[in-house]
Amino acid sequence: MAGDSGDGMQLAGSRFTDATAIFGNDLATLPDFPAEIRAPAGTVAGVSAFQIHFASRDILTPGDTPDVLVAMNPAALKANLPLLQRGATILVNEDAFSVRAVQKAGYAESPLEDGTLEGFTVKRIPMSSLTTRAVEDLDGVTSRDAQKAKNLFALGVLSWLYDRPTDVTERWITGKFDGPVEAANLAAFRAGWSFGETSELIDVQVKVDRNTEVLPGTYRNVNGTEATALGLIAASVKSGLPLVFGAYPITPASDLLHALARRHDMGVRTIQAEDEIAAASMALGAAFGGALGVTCTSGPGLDLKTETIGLAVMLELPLVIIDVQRAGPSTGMPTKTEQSDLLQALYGRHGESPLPVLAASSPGQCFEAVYEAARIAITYRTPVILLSDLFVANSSEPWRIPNAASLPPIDPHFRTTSTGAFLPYTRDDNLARPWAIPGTPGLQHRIGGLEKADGTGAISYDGKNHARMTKLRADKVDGIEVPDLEIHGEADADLLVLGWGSSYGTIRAGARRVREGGGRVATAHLRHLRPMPKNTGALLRKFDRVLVPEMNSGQLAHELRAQYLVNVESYGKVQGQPLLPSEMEQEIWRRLSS
Amino acid sequence: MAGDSGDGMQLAGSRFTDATAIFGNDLATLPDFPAEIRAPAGTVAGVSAFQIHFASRDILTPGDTPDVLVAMNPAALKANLPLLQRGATILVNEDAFSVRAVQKAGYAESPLEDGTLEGFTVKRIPMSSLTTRAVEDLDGVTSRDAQKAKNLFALGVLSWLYDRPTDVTERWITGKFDGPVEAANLAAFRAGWSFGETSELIDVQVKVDRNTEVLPGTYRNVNGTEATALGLIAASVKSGLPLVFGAYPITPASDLLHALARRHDMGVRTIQAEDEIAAASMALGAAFGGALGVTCTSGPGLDLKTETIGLAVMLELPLVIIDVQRAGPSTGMPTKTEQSDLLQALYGRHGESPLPVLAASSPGQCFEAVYEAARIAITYRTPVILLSDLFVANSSEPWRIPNAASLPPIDPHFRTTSTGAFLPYTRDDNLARPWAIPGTPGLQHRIGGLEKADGTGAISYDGKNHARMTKLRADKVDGIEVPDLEIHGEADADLLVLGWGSSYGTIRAGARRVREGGGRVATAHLRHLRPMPKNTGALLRKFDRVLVPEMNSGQLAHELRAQYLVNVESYGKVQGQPLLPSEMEQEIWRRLSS
Amino acid sequence: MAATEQLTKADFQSNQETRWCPGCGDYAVLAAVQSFFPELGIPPERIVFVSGIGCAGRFAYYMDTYGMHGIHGRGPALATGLASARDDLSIWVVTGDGDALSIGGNHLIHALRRNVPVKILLFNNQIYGLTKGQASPTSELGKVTKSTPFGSIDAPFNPLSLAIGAEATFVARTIDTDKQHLPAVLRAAAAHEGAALVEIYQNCPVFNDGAFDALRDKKRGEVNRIYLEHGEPIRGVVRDADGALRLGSGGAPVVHDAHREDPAFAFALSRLSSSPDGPTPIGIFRDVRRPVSGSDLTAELAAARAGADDAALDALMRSGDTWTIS
Amino acid sequence: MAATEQLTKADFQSNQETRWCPGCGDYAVLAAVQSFFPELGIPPERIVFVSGIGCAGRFAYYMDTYGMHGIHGRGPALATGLASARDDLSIWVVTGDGDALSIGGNHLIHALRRNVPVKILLFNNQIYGLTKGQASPTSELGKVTKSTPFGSIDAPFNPLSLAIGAEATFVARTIDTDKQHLPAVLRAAAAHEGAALVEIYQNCPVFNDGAFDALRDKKRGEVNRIYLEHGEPIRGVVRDADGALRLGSGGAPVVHDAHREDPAFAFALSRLSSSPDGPTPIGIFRDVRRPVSGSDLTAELAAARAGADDAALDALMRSGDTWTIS
Ligand SMILES: Cc1ncc(C[n+]2csc(CCOP(=O)(O)OP(=O)(O)O)c2C)c(N)n1
Ligand SMILES: Cc1ncc(C[n+]2csc(CCOP(=O)(O)OP(=O)(O)O)c2C)c(N)n1
Ligand code: SF4
Ligand code: SF4
Ligand SMILES: [Mg+2]
Ligand SMILES: [Mg+2]
Repeated sequence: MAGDSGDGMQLAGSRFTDATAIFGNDLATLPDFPAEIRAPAGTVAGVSAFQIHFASRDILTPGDTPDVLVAMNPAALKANLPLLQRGATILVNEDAFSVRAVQKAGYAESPLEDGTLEGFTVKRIPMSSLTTRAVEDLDGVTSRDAQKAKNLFALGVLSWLYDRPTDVTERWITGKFDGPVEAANLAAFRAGWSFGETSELIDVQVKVDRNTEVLPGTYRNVNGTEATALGLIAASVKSGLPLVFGAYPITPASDLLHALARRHDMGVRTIQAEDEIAAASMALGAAFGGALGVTCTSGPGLDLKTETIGLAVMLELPLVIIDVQRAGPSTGMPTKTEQSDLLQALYGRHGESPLPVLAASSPGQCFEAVYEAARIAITYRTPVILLSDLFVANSSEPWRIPNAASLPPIDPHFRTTSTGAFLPYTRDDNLARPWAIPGTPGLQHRIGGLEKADGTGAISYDGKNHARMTKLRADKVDGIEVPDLEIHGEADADLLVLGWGSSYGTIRAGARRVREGGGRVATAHLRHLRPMPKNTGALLRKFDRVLVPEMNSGQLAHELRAQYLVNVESYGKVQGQPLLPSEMEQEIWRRLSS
Repeated sequence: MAGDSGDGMQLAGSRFTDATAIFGNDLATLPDFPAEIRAPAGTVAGVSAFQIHFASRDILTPGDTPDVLVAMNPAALKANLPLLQRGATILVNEDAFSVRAVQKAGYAESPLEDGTLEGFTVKRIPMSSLTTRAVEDLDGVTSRDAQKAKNLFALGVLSWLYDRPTDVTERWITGKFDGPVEAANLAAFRAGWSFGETSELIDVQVKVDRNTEVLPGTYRNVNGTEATALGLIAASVKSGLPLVFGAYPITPASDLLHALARRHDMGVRTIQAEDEIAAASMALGAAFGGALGVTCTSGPGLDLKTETIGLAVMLELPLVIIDVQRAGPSTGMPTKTEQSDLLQALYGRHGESPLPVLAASSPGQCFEAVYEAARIAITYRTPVILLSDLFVANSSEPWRIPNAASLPPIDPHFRTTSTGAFLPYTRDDNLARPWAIPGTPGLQHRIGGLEKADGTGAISYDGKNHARMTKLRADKVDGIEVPDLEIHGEADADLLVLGWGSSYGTIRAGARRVREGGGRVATAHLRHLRPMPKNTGALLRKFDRVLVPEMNSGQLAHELRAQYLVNVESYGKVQGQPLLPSEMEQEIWRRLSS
Repeated sequence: MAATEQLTKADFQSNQETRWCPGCGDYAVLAAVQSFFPELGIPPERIVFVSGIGCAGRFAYYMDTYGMHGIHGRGPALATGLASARDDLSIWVVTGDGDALSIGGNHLIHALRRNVPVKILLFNNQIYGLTKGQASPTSELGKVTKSTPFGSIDAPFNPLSLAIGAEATFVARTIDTDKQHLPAVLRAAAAHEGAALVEIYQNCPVFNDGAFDALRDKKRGEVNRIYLEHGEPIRGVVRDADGALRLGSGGAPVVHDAHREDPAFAFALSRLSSSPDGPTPIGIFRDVRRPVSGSDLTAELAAARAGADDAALDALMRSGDTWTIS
Repeated sequence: MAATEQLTKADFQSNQETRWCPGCGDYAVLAAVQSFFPELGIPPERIVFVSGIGCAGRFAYYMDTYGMHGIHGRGPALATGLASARDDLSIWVVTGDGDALSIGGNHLIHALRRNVPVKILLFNNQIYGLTKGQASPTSELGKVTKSTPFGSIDAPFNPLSLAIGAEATFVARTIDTDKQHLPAVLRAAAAHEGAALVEIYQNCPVFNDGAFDALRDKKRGEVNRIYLEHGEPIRGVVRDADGALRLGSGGAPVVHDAHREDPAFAFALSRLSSSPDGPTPIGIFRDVRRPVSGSDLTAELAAARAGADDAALDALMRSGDTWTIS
């Protein structure tokens, strides 16, 4: 579904998503916003689109080439046509193809007339005028309201086409709007549905059966941001630590701030700091006070947090840093996705300053990933970086809601007493140091960024001590228990495809297609980047060939080579776009057949 | 030479160094300051020491175990005794061994009496009282002046012991001081010399012959900081670009700011910025205006410059960033040395943001290294990181002064005209883009941190373009011509020792000793860390074993493994101290014999 | 290239398509600036616009001068570096309330205290525009935004008070849509020798519409705008018995003195309105002379550089104790 | 642990050896603080000292309270985070003129505008001590230091003017060696509900000896110290005909009012001396009440947290449209 940024495409898309999920299909979605707040209406730069992929079987990605495109204006058509394959169906809002609009989109002539759309199934629907007609008799509805409701008309058409339940959407409309707007939206939606049913234009209604393979449980749709917010709140509830979230707005990370800022009811404290340095420092200061300190940002902000993260390494206090990766160095392409902060997360601090790094692999998995990041931070008294990205943060999928009671326990295990002088840099079996928070009588102590003596934590310039502390800090991180890497597919396949982060679904989908075509390919996915699972090296060596696809220039491949001396092959894509299943399929075949 | 921080040991040390150099010995020095500005007088924490190693042959390091220690008080003895081997000579200022002073140093009894110094040749000299006696009759000399002059007495003794020329030192004293202080210092120095000559305490005068192997030329002593300052000024003169140096004070990088701030006579503009972010930004802003923009810092400051360096990558403007590495993560041990920012220099920025990285290998070589860094920055329009460290910055060695005329040319090659519209992101053979500076009519253009279209430099969110630009930026850096790696020693030796940065001399010295002992070892030294010399991989593979010693936990080793899939062995030392020749010798033998 | 005398608005319009939301106050400022610049008589190639990140930051792309779209908040630092290398340029910084006062607050106050010769245009829309609507350091207490769904709990800065507290030598305020007043203020800023801070009340119709209606509206503006003119009595401002400035009648009118050395007067003026929804002073609050950071130095260094040839370099390298081995 | 009533100076002395230079003003401040703290009646475990980097920053190690020696300039940000998590602590920030006003300037002004409940002690020695003698943002024009061998060309900040411009609610100045005045100011700062900025003139005998002699010297100090006492006339300060404050005689003496809502008065007082080598006001310039950042919120969130159990979490996760597959 594509239209002008003012056309409400994201709204229509998410309504369709909900209806689809509740219907019981598996799905994945991908919104695509323009970079400008309000790019000039009607231009290609101003197009906002929402892609959804759903089926009765396990859906892994938002799909690569859509089967149906809804184009609300010429610019939307122009921007999205390259994504389609011949044969796809295009529903256009015919009313929007005025000469002016056509030119504004950069077409010389109307693409509806000049053969541009040859090979596609084109359905011309005068959506604007049909919407207007449907609502014009309603009390108090202005023509502006009518204009604004055409996204719901389109939604109605689509809902009919795919036989989605209408009640979910109607309930949502009545819950969300009031008065004339409610009436207009309802009328538009119903008009769209009826148009589908009655018009001869649309000849085939598509039935997508419910997905019968899914695990039993209660589900909801979440995007990565929502799942992350829930995961953090869950970690706060389960650990008993107040959540203090310090952040400075930055696309695409700000949405997490927005989501958490609303959660006063769960005791969440968010602070919009003056900058990213302060945001990280506030989270760290809160951690000193016994809170679950969390900060979230994107590339440029991660740069700025570097020094504070190093301080956290030295203080050995829990801190969760979430990096929602976006494309490019410097300001780059803030509204596009990439996975190019991996080496920075691992090594981007001065001195030897090791810390655990995790990555989220799907929207729903963000919950688990951030919960695990918090658990590690608290258990091991260490900053942890969780790598997410714009793609995983914004796309959504059905999520099987866990039971609070069944979540792994998190025990902050505060030190409250001491026999003899309190030694803040002694260690437990995990090599974690005691966490004694202000307010605890008798355990007053001072910590800071200078090197400290093993045990006492006093300032120390002793060389041997520094070597020992350096090793202890590294051993602590590398000793974190992480689950073994699992192979999906045959253990003796000809090729292993190893990914990390948000490409999980794409790689699985690509490999599935190859397997369906008879190719012998296995996949595995890294969720822990430091430390890596203990069996990683052994697994890599088991396969003749290992392909490592990433949305960067080969950062994980580099790291695997260094750690395991295995000649992995890198497939790097740096286009600000997620990997596509078809692309993976092709790359896998290319390797299998060479 | 070791004493209290107020005792003037650094001054005495550098005077001895100059006399030694002018005499024609080769040498290397290492000062060791206390961490506090003024630690309590008389304590071990307050000891300031200066180590010098000189000989008639090629000197590569400040040495490991000194042959002679001058201890001005008990604390100085206590701090430095562990460095000595039995048999070494110790000259002590006997007057300073009062009961109180002995206790303050943490000795239960006087080490002069209780057998602590058994096995050493100890010379007890009442330096304080002899100095007082030598100066007390001079007009206007206070007893405080007398106390302060005892370092020159000690210098006199040492100068006699090693038969250093006295005129150099005397000339320096008269040039530096006036009035009673001048008189007192001269008298103290001469008294020390005479004491050596006449006293029976010191029985052997040591003669170290002039070094006859050195290349002809004019020499002076420089420490790494001075050589870096000269190199930057040379780059400014040879390129014709004004030098704008933005910095924020930080140990041990501040000295470069101090050195350059004095150079108004060479047109150098230094700015003490409000923080490191501003320092880097000011240098970059100046570069936009056509200056040679340089910024210098140490670890914590490098963290803060991260985002600005990323902007420079995107703007493709020249910028030289000097990182004088110090020990530890976070604040760490600011007065100790380390090489642990290598991976940060290579990868510590978000997104794919490649840039050239160089390292300085000796105090004198800092000149060449920074000159080369500036040349690359200007020629290729790119930020360049030069890694120095506290050890190389503070230690000194004789430096063969180059002729200005013979320095490699640096041509900024400003773009001054354009046929047709000016395209700021077109490229020359080096893939460098045109540098058109404000004031040039007709070439107005705008650059920024957003991804830009190949050629025009306009903002672009196009995925393919982003991939192309990402590759172009990497290719530009990796295409920089760097000299091949040279092997020192036999090409078919049993072991190659590969180092980088300031351990150059130590590795050479250790390997020389092994070779003198019949071991078959070769060495090589990396001065370019990105791109590495083209022959690096081939060379590594030629040797059965490769040892990579570093003052970190194995960062270069990691990188070599990733790039060349060679199983190099890492020897990491993280003690805030330089590697020692003896340590290298031992490590090499250990490998050769296993 | 148009010769200096014939410069027109078109000479300052770049070929980049403007990408602000329809109705954004930034358009009005851009048009006013482009119309005003020919008057300065400075050829476009000697003008540089440096900006940070934000909607306002895009400004640099639309001026057909040299331009540098930096990173968030660092505009004043980039500009300081540029000014230190070049004293022959006219350097303008464009920044937003978040860019200048949140992440960039430190660079702003330091540029002002150093009196760096740059003109800083602070587009204050009391909101984060580019990141789609979070509170900024000028957002009023209680403001509901995406990041403050229960209302902001942080007291806002008064940008002019902050600047005056930071030793600024030129401080002014104007309004995006005022086609007369805005250029007049820019004219004075350009004429000022050191750092100039110009706050521009700028409407963001998308995320904070109407924030300045009390001044922008023709009718309400007539009532609420208190124009500051040097040497003229300030309408509606009187002195209390204890010497404090306040709004109202019943007291001798206060005569404006923008050149007063002591910044306390300008500071008191800046406190007359805590937010732009009532009577608010507009114009030049303060305009005093103080040595411009490095202005002599730049000339001195340029002269030194002229003599810094190979011979001078050789001499420098050979200074101190040297010895020769042949 | 000593019971609250019996606290003594010794309860606040940590076992770390002090490592400042002999004669450093920091010793005097430390002694005064350690002597004063028992009076607060707060047990040491509920007190936290947060500091940045610098000689002053070492302060945190010497107090036997909880302490966090942070990174350069970030003390106010660390403290803000701590205060947001805990409203049962007494939080003090120790910072130097470089730490607070150079690298940390932004955090300082934001902590002040937010009125975070932390007490900030700014040890102003007008120099960088720990890095061995470079100019700081309070170093006077023309000052020769290692980084400014030809004299500083940057006008200094007046820390109090800056703080007042940043909406500070409590602003005071005192002197390291004044054993009466320093605790009196700390007492008022502790009693203040929001953010308090206390500038302490601190002598650095090694790199900037004598900078405050005009006030520290017994004899010169008697002449030069202008004590500010709320409700009392301010010695030597009069009002000009045009309402401005100035030093001198010939005019009605001005009565100090630290509680005046309008900061213009405190600002004017801060301008009476531009550097501490002549008559200089000492004491509490401004002490007004304004809602403390998040003070209600902290209690509200604590209450919410008490109810945030597994059931609440389950309900939250299950909110919105869900469906069940069995
Ligand atoms: C280091 C960094 N942090 C955050 C951002 C995201 N960001 C871009 S603009 C902006 C604030 C914009 O507000 P303002 O300065 O008021 O400008 P406006 O858009 O309102 O004109 C932010 C937070 C960024 N680009 N870089
Ligand atoms: C990021 C960073 N930059 C620079 C430094 C070096 N540094 C340490 S303290 C200091 C300034 C000290 O001056 P001030 O704050 O006035 O404290 P003082 O030592 O005078 O008490 C500097 C520049 C650092 N530690 N970290
Ligand atoms: S978001 Fe606001 S400030 Fe930004 S362009 Fe749109 S209207 Fe203008
Ligand atoms: S350098 Fe100055 S401020 Fe620092 S400890 Fe020494 S005397 Fe005190
Ligand atoms: Mg704004
Ligand atoms: Mg200081």
